Amino acid sequence: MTKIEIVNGPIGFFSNDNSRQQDGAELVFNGHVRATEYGEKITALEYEQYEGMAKTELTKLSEDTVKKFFIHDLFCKHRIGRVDVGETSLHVVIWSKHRKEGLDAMTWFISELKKRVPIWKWAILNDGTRIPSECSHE
Amino acid sequence: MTKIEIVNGPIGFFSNDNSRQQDGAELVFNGHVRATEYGEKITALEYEQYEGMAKTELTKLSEDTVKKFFIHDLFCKHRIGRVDVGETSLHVVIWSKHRKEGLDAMTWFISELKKRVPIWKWAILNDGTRIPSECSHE
Amino acid sequence: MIKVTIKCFSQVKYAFGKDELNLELETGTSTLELENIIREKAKGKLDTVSLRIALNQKYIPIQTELKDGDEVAFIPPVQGG
Amino acid sequence: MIKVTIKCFSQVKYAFGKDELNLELETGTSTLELENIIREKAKGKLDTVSLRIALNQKYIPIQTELKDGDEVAFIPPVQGG
Repeated sequence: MTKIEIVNGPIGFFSNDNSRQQDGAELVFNGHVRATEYGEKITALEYEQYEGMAKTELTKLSEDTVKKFFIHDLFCKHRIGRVDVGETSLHVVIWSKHRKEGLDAMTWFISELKKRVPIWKWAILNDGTRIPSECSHE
Repeated sequence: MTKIEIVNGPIGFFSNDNSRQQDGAELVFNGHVRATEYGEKITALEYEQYEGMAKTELTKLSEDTVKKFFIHDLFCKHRIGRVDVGETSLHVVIWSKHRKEGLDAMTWFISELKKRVPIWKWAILNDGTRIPSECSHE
Repeated sequence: MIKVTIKCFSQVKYAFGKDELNLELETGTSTLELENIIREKAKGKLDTVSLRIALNQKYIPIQTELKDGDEVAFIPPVQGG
Repeated sequence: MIKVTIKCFSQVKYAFGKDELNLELETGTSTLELENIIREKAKGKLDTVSLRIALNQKYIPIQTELKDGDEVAFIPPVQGG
């Protein structure tokens, strides 16, 4: 199963779940905004999305990931709008029987997200300037 | 930095931290007890440790991991005693600049933990029997 | 003639200072021809930016003839996460 | 003669039904000789179990002569996580 949310405002984490009988591995990734973007000091990032398409692509990607790696569930929240340094911009939870498929799925999911989901970062510099954050995939 | 705890009773998760300026990636692994152990239905596992040595080995392993993968912090809690199906037996948090080193570090850390930290599982079957859980590393 | 809407994001938005462009084009204009028009309009600001094309909110792998009412986006390298 | 304490875990504990064994051994007994003694005492119950040796709470890679007061554990495959 997949759950996808694109949220404007702080991310509420998916809640704990001790009721699962067959999922031995719960893997969580939280992406946080760092104080430097391409060598430049920033105070925040502003995430911009292609409304509609971002949600569609993220949903499709999640479903692809669940099928490709035989994991049970993938939940993902991506924040848009202003995200201050230190705060969480991306929250992904993967449930699987064993850890290996969860780790592989997480690696692939985030790497694909950074290739195909139409979301962009604007750097907000210390002087208040707002510019598209250079560059792309890591 | 590393923090290691071996706890007898439910694991309290390490708390959120939005104050970090340079850690873009927070990776969390929670190992949960599954309802089947080697094909046998169980109601719980009971984790046994070699008191003293388990803590020493886990601490050494955490420090090895931080050095080997250039991650910033590794926090780990391992539960011992009875852990019911669904509950968390292992909680690991890794903070790193980028996700890649965090994912690699998590993969290695758990795999080594399952080789060298003297902790064992006893399966508690539906009829109350308590037997050493067969087998070893995945 | 056909009318198309161009959604602008990131460096495309920065180049034009607009969220959206509305253009009238010759019937039969392709997505690739539109990309050239857009790059020209940007007066060099998009020369170093690689762009993928989304037509009606879907990536398209090859050039396609545009139709009246189409929504087009020239997608700079994405940066989610 | 020397006295050593053997800590028992998992399948070793199950085989002996005890947390700990206290043995008197000939001076000069090695860890490997002690392993053989233990395997024999287990009457076949440990024949299929691979055991690593921890001497005074540290894994040791090669056999070592035991000293009076040593704490020894024969470590079955570990299962943390």
